[in-house]
Amino acid sequence: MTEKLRYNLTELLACVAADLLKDGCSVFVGTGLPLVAGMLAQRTHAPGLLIIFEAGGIGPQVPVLPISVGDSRTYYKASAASSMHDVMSASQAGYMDYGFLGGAAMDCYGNVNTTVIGDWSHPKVRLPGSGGANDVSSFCWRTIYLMRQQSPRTFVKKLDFVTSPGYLTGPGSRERAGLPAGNGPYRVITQLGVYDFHEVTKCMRLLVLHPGVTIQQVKEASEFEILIPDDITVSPEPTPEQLRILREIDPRGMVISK
Amino acid sequence: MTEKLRYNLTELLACVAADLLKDGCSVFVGTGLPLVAGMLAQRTHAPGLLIIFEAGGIGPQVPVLPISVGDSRTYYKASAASSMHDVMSASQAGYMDYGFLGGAAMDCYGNVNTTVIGDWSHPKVRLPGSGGANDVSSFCWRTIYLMRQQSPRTFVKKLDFVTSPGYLTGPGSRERAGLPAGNGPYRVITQLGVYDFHEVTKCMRLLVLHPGVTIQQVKEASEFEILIPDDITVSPEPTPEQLRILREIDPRGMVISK
Amino acid sequence: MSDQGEFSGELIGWHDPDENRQWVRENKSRQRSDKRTTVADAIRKYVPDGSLVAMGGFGHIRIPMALIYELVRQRKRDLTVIGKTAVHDIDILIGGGCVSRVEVAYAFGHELRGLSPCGRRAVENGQVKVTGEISNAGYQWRFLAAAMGVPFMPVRSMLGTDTIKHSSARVIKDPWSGKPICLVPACYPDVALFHVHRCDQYGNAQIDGIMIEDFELARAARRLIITTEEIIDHEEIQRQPWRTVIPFYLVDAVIEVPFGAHPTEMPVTYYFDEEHIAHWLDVSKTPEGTKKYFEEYVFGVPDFEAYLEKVGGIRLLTHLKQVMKLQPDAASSTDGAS
Amino acid sequence: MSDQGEFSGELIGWHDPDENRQWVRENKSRQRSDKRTTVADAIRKYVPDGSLVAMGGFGHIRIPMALIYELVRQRKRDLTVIGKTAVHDIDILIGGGCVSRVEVAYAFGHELRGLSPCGRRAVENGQVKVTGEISNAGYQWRFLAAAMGVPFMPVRSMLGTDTIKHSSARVIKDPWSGKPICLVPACYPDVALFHVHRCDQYGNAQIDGIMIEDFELARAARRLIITTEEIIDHEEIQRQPWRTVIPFYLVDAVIEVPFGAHPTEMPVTYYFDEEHIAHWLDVSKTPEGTKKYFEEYVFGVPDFEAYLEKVGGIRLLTHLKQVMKLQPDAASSTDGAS
Repeated sequence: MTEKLRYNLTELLACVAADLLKDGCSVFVGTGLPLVAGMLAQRTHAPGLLIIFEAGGIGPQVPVLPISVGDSRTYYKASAASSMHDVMSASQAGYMDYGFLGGAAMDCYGNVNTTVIGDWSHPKVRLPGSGGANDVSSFCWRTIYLMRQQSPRTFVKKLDFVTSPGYLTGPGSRERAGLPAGNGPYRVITQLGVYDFHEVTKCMRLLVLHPGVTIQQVKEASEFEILIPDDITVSPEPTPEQLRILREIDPRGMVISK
Repeated sequence: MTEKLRYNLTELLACVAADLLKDGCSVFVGTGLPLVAGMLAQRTHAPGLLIIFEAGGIGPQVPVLPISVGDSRTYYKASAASSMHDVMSASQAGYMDYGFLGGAAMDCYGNVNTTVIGDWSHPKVRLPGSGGANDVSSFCWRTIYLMRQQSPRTFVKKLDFVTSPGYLTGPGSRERAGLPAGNGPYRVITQLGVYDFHEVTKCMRLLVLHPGVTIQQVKEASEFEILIPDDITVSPEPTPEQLRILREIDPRGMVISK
Repeated sequence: MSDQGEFSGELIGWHDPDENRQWVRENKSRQRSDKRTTVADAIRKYVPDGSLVAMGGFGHIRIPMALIYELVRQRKRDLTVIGKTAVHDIDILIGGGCVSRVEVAYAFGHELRGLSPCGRRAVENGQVKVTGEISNAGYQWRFLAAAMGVPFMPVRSMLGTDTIKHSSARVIKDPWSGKPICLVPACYPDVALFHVHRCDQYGNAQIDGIMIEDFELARAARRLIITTEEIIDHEEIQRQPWRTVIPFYLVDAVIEVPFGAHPTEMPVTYYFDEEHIAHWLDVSKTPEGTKKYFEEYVFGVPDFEAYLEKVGGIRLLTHLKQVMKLQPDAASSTDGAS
Repeated sequence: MSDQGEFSGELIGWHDPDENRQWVRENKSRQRSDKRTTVADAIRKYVPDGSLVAMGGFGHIRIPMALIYELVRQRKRDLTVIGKTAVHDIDILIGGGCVSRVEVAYAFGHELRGLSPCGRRAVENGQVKVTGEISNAGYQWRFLAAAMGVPFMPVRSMLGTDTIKHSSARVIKDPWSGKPICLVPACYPDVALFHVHRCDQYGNAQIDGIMIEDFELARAARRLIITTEEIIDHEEIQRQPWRTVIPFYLVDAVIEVPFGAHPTEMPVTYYFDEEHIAHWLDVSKTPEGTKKYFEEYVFGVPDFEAYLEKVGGIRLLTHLKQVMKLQPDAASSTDGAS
């Protein structure tokens, strides 16, 4: 990417993610890049975005990037500082429009593994587990995934462990399992582009390429076959205004410098 | 009763009820006579009695008799002013030693009706219903009933409606129904005396007669047969000290003048 | 009890959790917007005839009386009322002819003040139908289930009684203990009416004193109308966000109504108007007296402010504040015995 | 999933509700007594080896570190830890050799700060066994069920995933909607460790900021040890009893420990000690470094006060208070990047 000098990948991903968030909607975020994206949206096109944190922060005016999901900054000048019970209940009851998650590995239905690499009882690598991720992907209307390292090892045919539900085994399987109806993975953002899921087959589909990325790169960076439609668009590059705001949000570059 | 001039029936019942409450225990009360008894116990032999109200008042220093279960006085100088969810949860979880209830009618197993007189769908008299009574008699370890009008119409063979559980249909039936194990009606206090329930048969049994009351009166005032053991004691009369405190608790005689 | 552990009470206010999620998605705004309106407009907009209505507070405590009187004034009809220790509110609504059905945990009574003449009259002569019975804990946990977006809540009371037989609960076998357990179905009122101590223009509300069932009920109701003693700046909410018990996205309408709970008590703010409550209990003994009460205090006045003037104005209201502040002593000289 | 809708996760912390009621009746005093004691005595008395332990707070927020370090100092062994976003607490306990088992909603990670070297090492080399998986909401609702004294809580997450397959949850058919629903079993920790802003000598406690899971957890735990920034007079509790989130009868021990959450954050009071957390994450990369950390900060000091002196004393603690008070600006000049 010839723009390397003007912005880095994280900044691009933050801007792409922020553009997905509509004004007047609610978004369930953790810390890190998802929150950066939410704060960016709030300071640009979505001032009415309602940001909600798992540990109880509801509608804060987040001053600068919190380090933890329970950090005081997650309810700085907030409408409410409540509880996990309250926030999870509101999510389960249908109040949460967007959920924002990361993941170590994903399959073609948007199922995600954040628990183990290898065998569960004798893991090669033990990851933190679900945390609130399973709940977010079960409850929120539209779950957005940020995975900055798309490769055949992270976009896999079969996950070692399904921590959080995507479309499980395909159309209707969420509902058959008893999960809330009519929701699920909405977008997946990686270092290469943006994906959605086919209306009927619920399989991952390329939607947008980042500047300078080729369809070939996308295909090579996945073990499963990604649907490639004819009309692919290209992500807009971060504007100087967006970049300025990102540095305001994360002055120490905890997230965006990575 | 030759003592008529020195104390009235309500004062006697309040003192009898108060004597049942051990120090250091918790008691779930409504307003009225049960609360008067609790306050009296607290100001005499049970200063450490924990008084708890359905609407959320926990451990108040009740100044004078509240009119309502939610009255601000139910959490005046309290340890906590919480919620019905909190109080009912604590009760269901086993924290409540005594529950204090009234009732329109009772059967020999201590089941109580506070819902309807006559047929449920076409009631002769519609009463308020369970309120928290069913919960109190289900959750508290020992439920004490105050019924000031024992008669063949209030101590009946068959209730028009079982609003709150006593021993239901007899030994083991509470547990079979799924109610918490090992609790149930503890004492019944009427204008004639005090009753408990037989360890094995769970049928009502005379325990104490009020001053001047005869066993014959007790028998005549019940449609079902009350077990009469050989050793019956007599309730102690209210002491001047108790009477003084009662007037302090209920200066306007809202309850004790009745 | 049927083989499915079913009982005969009518199922009131339950929705499939997915259906309710969809309703929430389409009807509850997550936009922090100014929700100030008038009592008349809020009732007109959010309480159509036939609604399932629940009131915040408990007994004679923190009852949204300005909204209650407005329901009578607008001659709302065929309401189903959630009888969760519904005392003065439901009594006024029944007297006003607004109510056709009640699900009863506690109704038709006034606690220490005795039974409700007009409520009992209505149910005994068939004007008001009781759809089913439940306990206070059972009802409040129906709200908890709705607030959580789950279809039911397990409860260990009501079992073995006629209360459960006339309820919409079910009994299943607990898979862990193997013991029978009662499940109460979620209950989503069409609308809940609250009176709070203070909230901002968006609806972020603070309540002093006991919460009663209001944390759960505010989250269970599809629509939520809030009257408040005082509308405060959003900045005050932001200063102690942990004091917010009702976040704005639950709230549909906000109206500033000082003394909006009269004649009931507003915790730590003003005490009951015992005389007015006694007056109602007296006149409501007859249909004529009831009719006259409404002519005088509802139809005879344009709004709640005029009602407050009529019942005693500033002098009375100041007194009720003093009674509350000066309790226990001042209170004991004016309480229940009147 | 078996026909009974069972899964393979071990059932941790569940009791038959009647058995737990009996335990509460016999072991939880309803007497309002002075519960002040020392950190050492409280841990000695209420946390035997092999206990099921849960910590209040979340991640690096309001973690009862004085109690955590004391568990290490007393060389507690074979603890099962409730991994409800257990981050710094469980990391220290694993590093200190106190932990043999964890039920995991979130563990072995430090959120933005990365993965936990010593936690991962322990589970990957088999020193610590994972008994089962669950989600954060699932765990917190297990506490809600216990707090309510019911055997389970219905939940609509985890369904269809390997998380539920490795959990102790079950799936039944909701009798109303006919849809499958997850039931999570009640969880009663043997003991919960909390750090709060203020409480009285009886244990009536107030917490500022978010409550996280602590309302439910305080009521679910059989024993509850509370350290507090400050012990206040009972009269202060009585002045605003609605600020009490933990009533005294839940509490077994109270210890005043200023800065008792260091190096984690005490909401609105003092901020993270980012340098110390970074130091731990660095030295815990090796068993030797881990060992040295404990020699220096736990075994090398008599108590938590001496630890506070060692990590920086008044100067540092004052700074952390300023960082919190002066946020966002001051904070942004000292946060995560260190």
